[in-house]
Amino acid sequence: MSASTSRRLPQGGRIDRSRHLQFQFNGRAYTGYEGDTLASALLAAGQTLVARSWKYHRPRGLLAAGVEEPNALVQLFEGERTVPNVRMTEASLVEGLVARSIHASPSIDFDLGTMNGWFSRLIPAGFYYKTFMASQAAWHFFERRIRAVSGLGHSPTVPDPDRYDKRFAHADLLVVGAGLAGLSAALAAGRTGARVILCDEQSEAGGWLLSSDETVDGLPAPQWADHAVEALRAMPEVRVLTRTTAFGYQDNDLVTLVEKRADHLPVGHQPAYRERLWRVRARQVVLATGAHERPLVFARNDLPGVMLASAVSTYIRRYAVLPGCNAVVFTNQDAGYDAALALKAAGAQVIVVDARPAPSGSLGARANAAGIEVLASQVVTEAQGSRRVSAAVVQTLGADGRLAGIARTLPCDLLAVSGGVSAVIHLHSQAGSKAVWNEELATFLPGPPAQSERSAGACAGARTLREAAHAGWTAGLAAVAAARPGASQVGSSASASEQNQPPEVAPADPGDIRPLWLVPHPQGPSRAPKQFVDFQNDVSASDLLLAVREGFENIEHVKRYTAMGFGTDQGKTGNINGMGILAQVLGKAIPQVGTTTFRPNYTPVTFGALAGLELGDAFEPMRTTQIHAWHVAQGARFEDVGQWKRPWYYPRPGEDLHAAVNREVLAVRHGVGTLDASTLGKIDVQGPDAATLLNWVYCNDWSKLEVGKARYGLMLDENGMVFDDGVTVRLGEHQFLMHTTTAGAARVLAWLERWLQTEWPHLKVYLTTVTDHWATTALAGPKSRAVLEKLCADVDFSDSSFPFMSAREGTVAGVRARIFRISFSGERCYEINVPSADGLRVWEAIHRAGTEFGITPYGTETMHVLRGEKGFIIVGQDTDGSVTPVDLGMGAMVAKTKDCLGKRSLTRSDTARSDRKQLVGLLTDDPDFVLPEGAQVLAGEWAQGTDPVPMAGHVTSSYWSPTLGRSIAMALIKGGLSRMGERVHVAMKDGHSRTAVMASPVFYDPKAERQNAS
Amino acid sequence: MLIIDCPFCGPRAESEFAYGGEGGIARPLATETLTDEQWGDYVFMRSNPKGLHHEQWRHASGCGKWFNALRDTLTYRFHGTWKIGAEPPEAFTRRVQPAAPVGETVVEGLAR
Amino acid sequence: MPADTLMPIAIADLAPAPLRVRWSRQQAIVNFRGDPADAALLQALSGVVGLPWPTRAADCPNDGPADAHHRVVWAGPDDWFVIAPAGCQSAMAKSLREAAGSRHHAVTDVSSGYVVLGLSGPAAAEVLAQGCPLDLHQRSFAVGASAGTHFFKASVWLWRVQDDVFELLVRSSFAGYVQEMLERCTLECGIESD
Amino acid sequence: MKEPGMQKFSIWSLLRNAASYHEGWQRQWRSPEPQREYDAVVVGGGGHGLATAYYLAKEHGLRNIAVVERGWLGGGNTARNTTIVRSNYLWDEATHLYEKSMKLWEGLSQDLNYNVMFSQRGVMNLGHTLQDMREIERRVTANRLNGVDAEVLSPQQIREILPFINLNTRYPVLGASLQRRAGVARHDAVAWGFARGADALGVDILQNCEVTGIRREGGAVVGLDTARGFIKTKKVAIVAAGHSSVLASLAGFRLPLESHPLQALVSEPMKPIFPTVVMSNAIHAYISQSDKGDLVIGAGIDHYTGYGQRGSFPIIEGTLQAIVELFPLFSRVRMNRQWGGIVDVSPDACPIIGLTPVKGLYINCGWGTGGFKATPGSGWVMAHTLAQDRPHRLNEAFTLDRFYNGHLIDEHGAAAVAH
Repeated sequence: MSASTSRRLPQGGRIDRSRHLQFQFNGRAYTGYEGDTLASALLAAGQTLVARSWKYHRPRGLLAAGVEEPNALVQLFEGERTVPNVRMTEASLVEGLVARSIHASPSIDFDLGTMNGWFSRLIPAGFYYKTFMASQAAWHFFERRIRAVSGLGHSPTVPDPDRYDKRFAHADLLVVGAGLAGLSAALAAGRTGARVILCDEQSEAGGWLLSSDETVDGLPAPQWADHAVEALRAMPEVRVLTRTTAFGYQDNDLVTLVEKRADHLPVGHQPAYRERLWRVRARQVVLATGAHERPLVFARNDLPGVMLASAVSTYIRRYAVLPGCNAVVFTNQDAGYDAALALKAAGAQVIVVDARPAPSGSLGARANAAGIEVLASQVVTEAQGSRRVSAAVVQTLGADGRLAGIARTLPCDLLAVSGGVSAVIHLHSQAGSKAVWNEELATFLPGPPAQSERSAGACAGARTLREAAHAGWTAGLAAVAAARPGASQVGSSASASEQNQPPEVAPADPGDIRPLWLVPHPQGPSRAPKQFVDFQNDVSASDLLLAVREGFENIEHVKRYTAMGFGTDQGKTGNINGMGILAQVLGKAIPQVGTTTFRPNYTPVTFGALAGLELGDAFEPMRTTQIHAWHVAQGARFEDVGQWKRPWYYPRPGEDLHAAVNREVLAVRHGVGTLDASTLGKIDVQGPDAATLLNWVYCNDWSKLEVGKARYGLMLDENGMVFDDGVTVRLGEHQFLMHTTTAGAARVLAWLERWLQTEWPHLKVYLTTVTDHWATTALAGPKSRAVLEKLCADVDFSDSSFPFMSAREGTVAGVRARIFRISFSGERCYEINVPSADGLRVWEAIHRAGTEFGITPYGTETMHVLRGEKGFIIVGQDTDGSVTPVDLGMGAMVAKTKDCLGKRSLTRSDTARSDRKQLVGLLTDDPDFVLPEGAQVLAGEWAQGTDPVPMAGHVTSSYWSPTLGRSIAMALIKGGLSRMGERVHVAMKDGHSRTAVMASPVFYDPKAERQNAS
Repeated sequence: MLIIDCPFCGPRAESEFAYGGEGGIARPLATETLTDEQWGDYVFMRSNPKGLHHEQWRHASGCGKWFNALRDTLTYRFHGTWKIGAEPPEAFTRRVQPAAPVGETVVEGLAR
Repeated sequence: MPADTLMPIAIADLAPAPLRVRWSRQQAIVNFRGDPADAALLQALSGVVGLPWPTRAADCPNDGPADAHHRVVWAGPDDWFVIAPAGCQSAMAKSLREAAGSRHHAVTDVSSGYVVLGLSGPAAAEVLAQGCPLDLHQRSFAVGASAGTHFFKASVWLWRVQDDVFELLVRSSFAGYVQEMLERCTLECGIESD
Repeated sequence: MKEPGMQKFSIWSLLRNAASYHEGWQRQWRSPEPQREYDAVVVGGGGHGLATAYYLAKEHGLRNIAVVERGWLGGGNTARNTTIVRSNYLWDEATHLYEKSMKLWEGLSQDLNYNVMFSQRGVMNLGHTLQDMREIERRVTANRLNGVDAEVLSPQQIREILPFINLNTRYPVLGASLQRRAGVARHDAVAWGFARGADALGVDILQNCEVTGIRREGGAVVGLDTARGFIKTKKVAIVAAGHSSVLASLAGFRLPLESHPLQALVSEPMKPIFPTVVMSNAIHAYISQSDKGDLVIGAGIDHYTGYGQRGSFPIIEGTLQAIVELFPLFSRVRMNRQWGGIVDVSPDACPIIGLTPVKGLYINCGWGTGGFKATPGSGWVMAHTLAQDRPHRLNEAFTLDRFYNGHLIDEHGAAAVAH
């Protein structure tokens, strides 16, 4: 379209004019060039109005050219790849790019949400705290309406098709920022052979050099930057990362970077990972993060066409776009004159309004020489225009800070503003360092470093390229010396041709600055047209004044009350101005109103990049046994137990959970079944003091356990509460094999190691985890012996030779195995342990051998029912961290003759009470009704209308018992152990209750005869 | 992410370690003779200082060893790590001493 | 603008060949626990394996990258893994027990508890760096270096056999997870299984 | 002492003041100089401390009281949490306490004449394992019997509320509990509302007034050394969240607490998409969307102790893994800001509210990660405890003594599933 070239300068810039890129903005087609940002391309097309503001829907244009941009947010791309709230200044132009401005309803030119005058006056900072509160219902009514107009862009509505990777990286030196200071630091360090990572958030290295008309080493600044990057890339130990933002400085010098790798490339040419998170651990860090220019705060300073002076220079010189033909530059420092020079050189009309009595530095002198008109000691009090600035109202500002003389109006289509610079000290601050206010430069500068970081260049107060070059070079060398003390050359030596001194830049005088936080307005700050401080959150000077009036005096209070600095730009352009205004109003110095602590992130970071590749099945390790594939082939459904996948039940066609479980239970009770018990934690305990250790960590006694015998143990924490259980087998005089619960294995090992290493280092015991080494098949049921006898010839399976709770070694299906006669089902059971490499083979052999007995694999659900019928507990289900062995009716297990962990807690006055919740069995009066697990047992009868209804405990386990043909349950009930036979009411969620009788939890085979049945 | 100097393996990333709470708490002997107060002090009461803290860590994804550390809980900076039973670093004596337990009895434990 | 800034650095740029992966599931792996201060013990152990017996984390004596060779992995100050050719675990355990004699020690066959994972090719270090916080640069982690660490959420022992050959000792039940992560993080350089 | 009374907030006062360009608003609270002596001093100017002072003045008639705050009021955990308010706790003692708080929340904006934006949009607690579901069933039934609204949701019902949730996560979502009366509130407004209310009742709020010593005579409190001088008083309430142990050590006793960093983060603001609050304890994800549009996300606590108001990066990574796993549509959304608070965690994850070994010294601490929701209730029972020198029925179970006699209230609930 014709307008698209209207503001593009005929030559110059770092755009590739041979590569046209088509894109869409708000449904209209535009063309830009390779090398453009969305911002520069739209500006080139003459699109000055690019956004609407958040609260008042005021027309907004581009204020900046970089990450500090507060206004120009777009919804970038569409569909599954859409990204909300992208700053146009950060979006590299790519073929086919589609963007929409947010807050523009129905269109950016005609926005129904626009609020002016009186209505916007109704909603000052914090207005919502003062109204909408007649009742909760009223608030909920208004809240829905507030939410309807809140927020910026739209979330994607479908899952992200892209992937994100992460990596750790290590370096002697990380340099953040590839402007002149950063490049100098990297060059100085890189030539010593040091390992250097240099990162920069922009699409190419160079920083301000790309916007500058100065020369470095005799080359135009942008060209020098290209050479520097080339030299760095040629160094084998140097890595240059562009489009890579250092967004967080964490503890111990961990700096987190995010590299944007894909969005600037056309679909189909993108790498496999859209973004990459770098977790860089460098010995030393050089922060060369530069500075952001601040706008000036005057009435209607948010009109499109009001733009930072530095951004004007950037658009002209880097992107070859002239943002205005008739410009006013409003500045309080010499740096603003750079824009005037750029404008003039590009052929624009320009006039400078300088709040100072006179320009004082080299740039001012150059402007004078170029014949640029300067209005000294004057300020712009107000911008005029409707959707774009059309004039600036200018008036004299006296030395006393008051307006004087007559206001005059300067027509213009561009108002460049330069209010001083804010050093980018975000990472320095995140590192824990305290910034120091510098009165002369009117900015916070880095204070003493809290970590191994040093700042160089504009972020450390350098105001000329020459200063930055020297500071970077010095910092690079010093950092290498600190990273590698004593080594002048770390690795390969630098070639003689490489530069061995800082880049050469002509000296310049930066001049002075007249701090100007709020430009006075004849109507006073409350009544003047809005003087914006925070553009994105529509916070004006009058809002800050209101906050102070209402008693909010600390900067943190003011920020929170007004929302200043809480936008996606995090107040990069507004916060210091806000602090200045606040200090001025309170009559304090800026550091007295509070310093701002910067928190990560420097700029927003994609969730996906932080999440990385560990999603879905890899969200956490999915641990499986060596028999897993067999379970899958059998159609097992799985249950998550800790990180393990365990077979839950094995449904046959047409079976639901209950049908399958009933079948599996009866198979074990009457025939034989197999459970993959490989997941149980197994710890090999070896050494002469092994029994002593067990005596400490279990509440029962282990001294007298014979070799070859097994015993059940309960483990307590020091609070006396049961935290794990399992059977431990004495394999030898000095060797035990401890079983833990599946989910508790790692915790138990850490617990044992802790006591062993820190409290009882004198005990001669070694612990080795063997969980993964052994595959365990629990072969349970009266026919288990018959099956096993077919497979194992070298063990005498007679009950006298191999009784319950004992262990043997033998050869099962040709594999050396440890066989334990222990049972969690109550039936005769052999747990066959073989090295897990042989696990599947042995499991399959068992199944072949068991075919004639109808051998049935069973899962955890059946295991639960079987043990429930026997009244065996499951730690974590029948206990909840508040249950003692006494509460479980296992008080007799606690050995009286020894101390053990947790034992003393059992006799504390409250723990020793007899009316604690205790484990009992429950038999419902209706035998067909299975109580819900978790149901509450009432203290009395259900009395409707009582609130609260007193409770006595809850159902911990509840099953249909196919063996007994009725329901069974276990419950923790107050004083339960002494209330056997009593009837209790169990509350249902439908408001009714069911009755049940307290009984022994051993519902089946109370004399324990089944373990020998065959 | 912290860097922790395992006395056996050298400086490593925090993600390899497990934190074990306050260090130097000896388990009392003859626990049956303790009052509930003395026992409760041992089990639950912690100095939880803002400043130098004697604590225990385990190099869980590593050598598996527990060790002592002296760490500033405000700056998170480590002022030394040492093996169980070894001499603590010099800064150890500068740390804020834990306040006395409520009961005045000091419980005797195994010396380490 | 320089053309090379257009394309991001892919692992493929740094390491143009695919990652080669080999799982060795049949190795003999024996855990030995004993007193590191007992010089005579260490000497006897060294005699058993025919390699120096390591006493610090940084060392992992080995005799080359092939399956049929020995490794002694330092897993803690009193904790080692001896990795030997498949099938010799019983003999190895027996020899280690004999070397320890009557001293307090523990020998445990864990051959089925772990698998050895070999990663080779110029991409190996770059791929490991995605999930392992160690500095694997040759200056920090030279050939023969070893460490207990983690690869994503799996605890592993890791050692460097050659410049671009690493081996990891992975718990058997985590092998599927580790393989899954390797596949996820080699989309740009490719992966080949031996 | 200031006479009671404050400027009434309403739509009418807003209109009236708009006419005068908002130049007529009064201070919401004064900035007084400390007096020599107070009848009671609350140490800690966060939500709980200010609520304590407010209810002391309002319900118990004390007027000569001060709140001393080392920084700026509401600047601690009040300003750093994810603002979830619910009362669906497991144990009776906790439920009753949090439900008292919930009832106060439901009338708080009106009571304080300050819109704390308590938005009852429901809180969902996801269950990922069979054991999670047993616990949900247990908690929901107990809640109902305790008069607290609660229901169990099936995966299908969850999807009706959150059509974009991924139920088939690594640990699949098997169901949830939902408390519809639960929700979120505007955290700063809670502190400011209580401050304004307390100030209007005559309470002196002394900011930048760090306590450096607690003076005792004969086992009883006689006053506080502060950054703004000595303040004489016979009643002191320590309501200082993460710093409780530090203050207790000034008074010569220890607490069963560890202070840990707790982190939170927000995304960039987006148009409303997330209608409720979702918590998943199993994978550590806590998420809601504020009225401004940002996703407010809570992370798990760091395992080590820390007073640095910052936590470790892996926790943030883990949190966003959990969020993206549950809500894959948010993968391209960007995290804007992250911060940390200091939570004081007690062994049973329940607070300690009551008397201390020092006469006249009261403690309110140990709220762990759950303090914000308790703000009004905590202040209410604390005021009662301070005024009456004995706990209210609602907080009598939350004594320090329980760590000696063993009467813990274990809100940690079940440890890991084990079988």
